[in-house]
Amino acid sequence: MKKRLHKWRLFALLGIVGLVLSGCGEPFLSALKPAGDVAQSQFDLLILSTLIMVLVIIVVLILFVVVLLRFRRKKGDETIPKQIEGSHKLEIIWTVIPILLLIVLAVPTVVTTFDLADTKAMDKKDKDGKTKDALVVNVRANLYWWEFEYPDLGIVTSQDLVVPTDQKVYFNLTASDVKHSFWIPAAGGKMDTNTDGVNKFYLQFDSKKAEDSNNLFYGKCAELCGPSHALMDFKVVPKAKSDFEAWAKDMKSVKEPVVEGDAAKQGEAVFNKSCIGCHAVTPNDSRPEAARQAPNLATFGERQKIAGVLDHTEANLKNWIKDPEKYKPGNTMTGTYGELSDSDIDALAAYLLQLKVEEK
Amino acid sequence: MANEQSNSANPNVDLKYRRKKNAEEMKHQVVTFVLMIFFTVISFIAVAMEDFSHWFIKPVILLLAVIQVVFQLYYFMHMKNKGHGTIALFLFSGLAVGLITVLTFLTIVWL
Amino acid sequence: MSTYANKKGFGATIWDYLTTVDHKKIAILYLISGGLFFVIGGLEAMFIRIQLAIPNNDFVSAGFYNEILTMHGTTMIFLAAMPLVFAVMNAVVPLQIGARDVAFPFLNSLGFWLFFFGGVFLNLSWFLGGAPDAGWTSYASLSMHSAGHGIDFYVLGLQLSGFGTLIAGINFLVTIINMRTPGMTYMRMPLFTWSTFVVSALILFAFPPLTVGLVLMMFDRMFGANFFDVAAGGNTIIWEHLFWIFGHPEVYILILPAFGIFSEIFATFSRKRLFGYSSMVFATVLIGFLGFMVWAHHMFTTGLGPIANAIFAVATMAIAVPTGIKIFNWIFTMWGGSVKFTVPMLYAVAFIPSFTMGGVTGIMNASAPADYQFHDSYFVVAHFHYVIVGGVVLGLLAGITFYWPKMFGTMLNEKLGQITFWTFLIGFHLTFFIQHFLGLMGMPRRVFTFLDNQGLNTGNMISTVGAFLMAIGVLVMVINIIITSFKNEKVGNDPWGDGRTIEWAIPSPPPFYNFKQLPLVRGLDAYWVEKMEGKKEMTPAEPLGDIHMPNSSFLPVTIAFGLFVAAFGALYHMDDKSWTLPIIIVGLLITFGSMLIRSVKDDHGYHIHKEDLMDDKDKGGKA
Amino acid sequence: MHADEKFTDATWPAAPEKATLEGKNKYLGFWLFLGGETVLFASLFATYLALKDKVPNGEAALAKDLFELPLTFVATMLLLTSSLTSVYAMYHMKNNHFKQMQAWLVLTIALGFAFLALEIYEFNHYVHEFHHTFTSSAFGSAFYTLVGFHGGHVAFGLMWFISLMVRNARRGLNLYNAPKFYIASLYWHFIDVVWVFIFTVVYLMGMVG
Ligand code: HEA
Ligand code: HEA
Ligand code: HEC
Ligand code: CUA
Ligand SMILES: [Cu+2]
Repeated sequence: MKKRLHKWRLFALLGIVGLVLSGCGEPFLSALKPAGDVAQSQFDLLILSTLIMVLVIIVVLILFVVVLLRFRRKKGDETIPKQIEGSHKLEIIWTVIPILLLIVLAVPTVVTTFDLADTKAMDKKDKDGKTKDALVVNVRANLYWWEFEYPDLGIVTSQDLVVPTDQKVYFNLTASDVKHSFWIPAAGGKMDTNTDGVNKFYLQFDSKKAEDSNNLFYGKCAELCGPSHALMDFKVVPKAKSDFEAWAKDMKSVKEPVVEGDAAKQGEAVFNKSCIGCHAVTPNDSRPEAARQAPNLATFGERQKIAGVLDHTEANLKNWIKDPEKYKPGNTMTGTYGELSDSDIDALAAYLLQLKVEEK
Repeated sequence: MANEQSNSANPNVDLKYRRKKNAEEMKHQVVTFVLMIFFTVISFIAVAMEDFSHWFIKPVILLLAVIQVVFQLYYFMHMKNKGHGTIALFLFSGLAVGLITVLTFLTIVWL
Repeated sequence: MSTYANKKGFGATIWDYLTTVDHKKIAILYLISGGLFFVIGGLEAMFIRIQLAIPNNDFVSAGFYNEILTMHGTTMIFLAAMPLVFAVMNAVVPLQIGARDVAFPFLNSLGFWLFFFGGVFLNLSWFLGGAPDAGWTSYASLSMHSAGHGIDFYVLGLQLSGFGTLIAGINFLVTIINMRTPGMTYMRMPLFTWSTFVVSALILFAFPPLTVGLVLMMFDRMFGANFFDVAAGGNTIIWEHLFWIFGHPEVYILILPAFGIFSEIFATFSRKRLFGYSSMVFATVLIGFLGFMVWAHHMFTTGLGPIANAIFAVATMAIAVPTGIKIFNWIFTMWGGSVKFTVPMLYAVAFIPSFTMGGVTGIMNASAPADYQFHDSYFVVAHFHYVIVGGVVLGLLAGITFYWPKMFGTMLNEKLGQITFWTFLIGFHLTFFIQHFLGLMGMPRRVFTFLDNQGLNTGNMISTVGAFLMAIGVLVMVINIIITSFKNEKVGNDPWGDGRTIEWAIPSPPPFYNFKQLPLVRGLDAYWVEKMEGKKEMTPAEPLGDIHMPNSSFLPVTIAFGLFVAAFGALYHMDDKSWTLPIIIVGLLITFGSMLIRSVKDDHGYHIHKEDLMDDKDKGGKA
Repeated sequence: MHADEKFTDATWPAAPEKATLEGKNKYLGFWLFLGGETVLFASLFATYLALKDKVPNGEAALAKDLFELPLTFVATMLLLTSSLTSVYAMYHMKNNHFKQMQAWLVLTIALGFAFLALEIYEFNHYVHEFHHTFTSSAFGSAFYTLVGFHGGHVAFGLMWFISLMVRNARRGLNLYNAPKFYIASLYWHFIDVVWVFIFTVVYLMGMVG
């Protein structure tokens, strides 16, 4: 009977570990489906520590079950058990074994900590001040939107982060208003974007894994930053190195947005009156950070989502422009551009949806 | 510490002895005080001279401050006397927590 | 609730409680208000779970969710768990060491009222323009940015109740150091007293950093200082450090008393002395000590650099060792014992696997690079509810059930207790186990909603169902308390039958002066020692004599109330209202005036005379 | 034994502050409180050190612009001396010399007030000469908070001494108030301890750069 019980518990626990090992959740979001070296090394630590912990739990459970089965008091039993003070031998055992287990975890922990903090490549600059052989992205977190600047390429974009696969991508992280945290679960752990200074780290995106998730990863803000913290999502578009370079070239070549059709032209006019103060429509926005108060819309037509969370449809776009507050409470766009008529909004939508860089 | 009996059988003999001891202790206190003033003056002079490197001055005046504080605690506040074990334990634990805090704020506050 | 209190009218009883300095009544005050705040915090938790039951829910709005979330954490930690811990400490510790009362009965009462007014102040925010909404950690950049007065309520409310806690900590330290009955050496103290001792030391050193942090935040928000204003040279990381230098010891402040309670319960219901008593004491002290070295494990992703992260990671892991020692000692206390499954023992038994699971995920968090993934995700939410609910809350439920007869002279119903136990335990695992996976699957914490099609729906639904089970458990407990109080069947000194420590040697509830004669302690588990020699009572350590008692006083209420009033002035000061300064002054006058009265008016207490004590044949017991 | 019983020199105990359980409790409790205060001031020092000279722009005053040796020196001497005078007061307390104790305490209080006056002058000077205010920079906030907290402690200590002296002026020493005088003087020493670090860390090290 006792034996069967142990077995049953063992199987249940193995089942749980199995669940972890096989990984659950969606490949574009889950930390259990690592999509790059960084995530993988963290996942390995997760598995190692889980195994240790399951071992600990099993030992505790076995002792626990034995005690509960063997030493219950029978009805009317008035015997007084022997009063034992303790046992040095046992106590040494359960001091030393945990220490050993912890060393097994501590060593890879320390090694990985230093590995993941290695951003020396960012400091190697060539004579123009460009980073020599690393791709650097400056991430700036703002109340509910993300800006991605490629300083060496002279490109600014927002909301959708485009990265090359199979190489290390280095990030400078900062925030312009309150603290946020930059997290792409599938690609690796998070790093805070502080208002006080710049944090550096790197991630890596595996091309095969990227395909599994349709070349799209979800990114999240992982630090409470206000009412719409839950909605401060962004998307990551991994591209093969050559595609990435093509994309960068396209981006750089955009001078002025060119749109077609009356509606779009009219929209452009409205936009230039009401919106251009905050939103730029070209990727080479050379204004200082403080002036860049809103997402860069140069690639808006190719976005995955509107404002990070709404599906990319014309109807949603109009709804958004009409009343952003309804979709993202506390956002900083609300109430900054006066009343717009319905036709203005239609026109704006037509204009915005044509803002594309690649699919011309 | 539990039951310090303060009065002995013969109060008058005891009194004289106690007076003497108190006076002696007071003398120590004055000496302590003079030393403290001396250390303070050294610290101020060292800074006033302006021709030591701050790598040298800072540790020195900190050390002098620590010595002074030890004087205050052990002489003025009587921690040298018996029965202050518990107190010392708690005070030094407090100091330890405080020191780690200061150390942290000097090293890892600015990212 | 001695005889004469029962004969008094309702008003007189209220007045009695308002002015009491008796540790047993203060324990009841802490119990009632802590229990009330626990239900409030629990209701907030239910709102959280209802909102998150399905994707894109709009049960509550985004801003309101943040207020609920913040108040849930803050209320549970500061206004529910801490006071409930204090309730048990006040009820038990003086009895366990054979003291007449705590060292400073007046301050004990003051501590309670400061906590109480602080808690009320914090919760008034709901009605005065919005509760705090920056999380219970109130990180500086967001809390500076937060509009309205919510954060100000947080700052001032916690400041008030924090003073109360600090006072209580010092009080217990002095009580335990100075007021042990003859024979009660340190190494004969029951483990609950030991953990109170260590916890009080933690309070003494952990609360000042919080005080400073709150002062800085108050100065920034209300008086224009620049500590956290980066543009003026400030730095927000300072807040994070100050908060966690306090915050990590705080979690041990919560768990160690629970450990103490369980130690008593395991020994009692196994009829066996605690296995490895001295290593248990050592482990408790060590946990307290290490608790101050690890706070930065909450800040692994802040960007402190690999050296700091590595050091703090390894230091954090070290805590597994003393905690493990405790877990195994408990198991081996039962080993070879005669285990009886009363309700408190059920909680104690369930605690072992539950807490272990929470503890080991803590160690997983401590692995810094892995924590880059876990941090601020539901994995962490799962971790800390496992340790808090599976440790602290189970401990409090166990302790309250265990000591209920000692506090009120009547036993809670066992059947209902078992129902509470099972619903709560199952609900608890259902709610929080799945959250580990939610976190790993990419769900950040503190989100008011989540989108569909991210694979997070089922898990959240299960979690909500579990929360409802927990609520049922708590409801049954409330019903149990009501029924028991009405029936009020009186019990004797040692209603569990297996009491080991000296609090079980006197009537339940004890007379207001506790021990008529201080008992002589002749070993660990002193009452058990006497019982084994066939005695029913403790051997007295002194002849019967007059007992010195402190006077009741209303001043603690006025001192605390004055600060409460002043806090309103400070809170609205930033709005440039003309009445704020007078309000601050009036409040401080009330406080300092009361303090002056206290220090100028001699209060020597009174004596119960020997003759009265002799007449008073164990009246508390039969009342 | 009643706490307010009258004593002769001979019956007056050697350690009157710890002769009753109440006194012993107060004495220990107060020391523990000082342990907590240590952490409190350490946190304030830490904050000050982290924010020292952190200012919004080049015009804001820095530590080395502000401080002057003579002023700090005088203030230091005043406070250190007041520590000695309070030791004298406790010496007489132990000898059951109430009058002398009061006299030394008066001196202590006078020195304390002088110190406080200097500090107020100093703050005033910084505000008017350097526009260095509580709100002008993070450095300003940290400086005034740390030094001001200490000043607040001095002020509170003075009030404490005064109310004790006034309250007990007529009835002399007994075992009820002896512990009160004693812990007030402990508090005063603690204030001095903190000042030693303030003048060293804030002023002297601030001037060194
Ligand atoms: C009662 C409360 C309590 C307790 C007891 C603990 C106990 C522990 N906690 Fe937990 N923790 C919290 C409450 C608590 N925690 C809270 C509230 C938060 C979140 C705060 C917030 O952000 O809002 C948090 C967050 C938190 C983090 C930060 C996570 C993050 O935000 O990224 C970390 C990281 O290291 C951590 C670690 C630990 C560790 C190592 C322990 C250890 O003490 C556990 C030790 C116990 C065991 C390990 C089990 C028994 C041991 C054995 C059976 C021996 C053998 C074991 C091994 C060899 C492993 N905790
Ligand atoms: C002591 C601490 C404590 C306790 C006991 C609990 C208990 C519970 N907690 Fe809480 N929790 C925290 C401390 C605690 N929590 C902290 C610190 C946070 C972090 C906050 C932050 O991020 O800032 C948090 C956050 C937190 C979250 C994450 C929210 C988020 O990140 O968005 C969730 C979500 O599930 C949650 C759920 C619960 C639940 C279901 C319970 C349940 O166990 C509650 C059970 C109790 C009840 C259900 C009582 C209800 C009673 C009744 C209904 C009785 C009926 C009424 C009458 C008779 C009048 N908690
Ligand atoms: C105060 C400056 C401001 C003005 C003026 C402004 N916006 Fe915005 N806009 C923002 C901000 C900030 C966001 C990001 C909101 C968020 O996600 O929280 C945003 C987001 C958007 C988005 C979604 C962007 C994306 O990348 O998904 C669109 C589309 C948009 N704005 C259109 C407009 C239009 C059209 C106008 C003029 C009628 C306008 N904005 C005026 C600040 C502004
Ligand atoms: Cu940005 Cu959360
Ligand atoms: Cu912690």
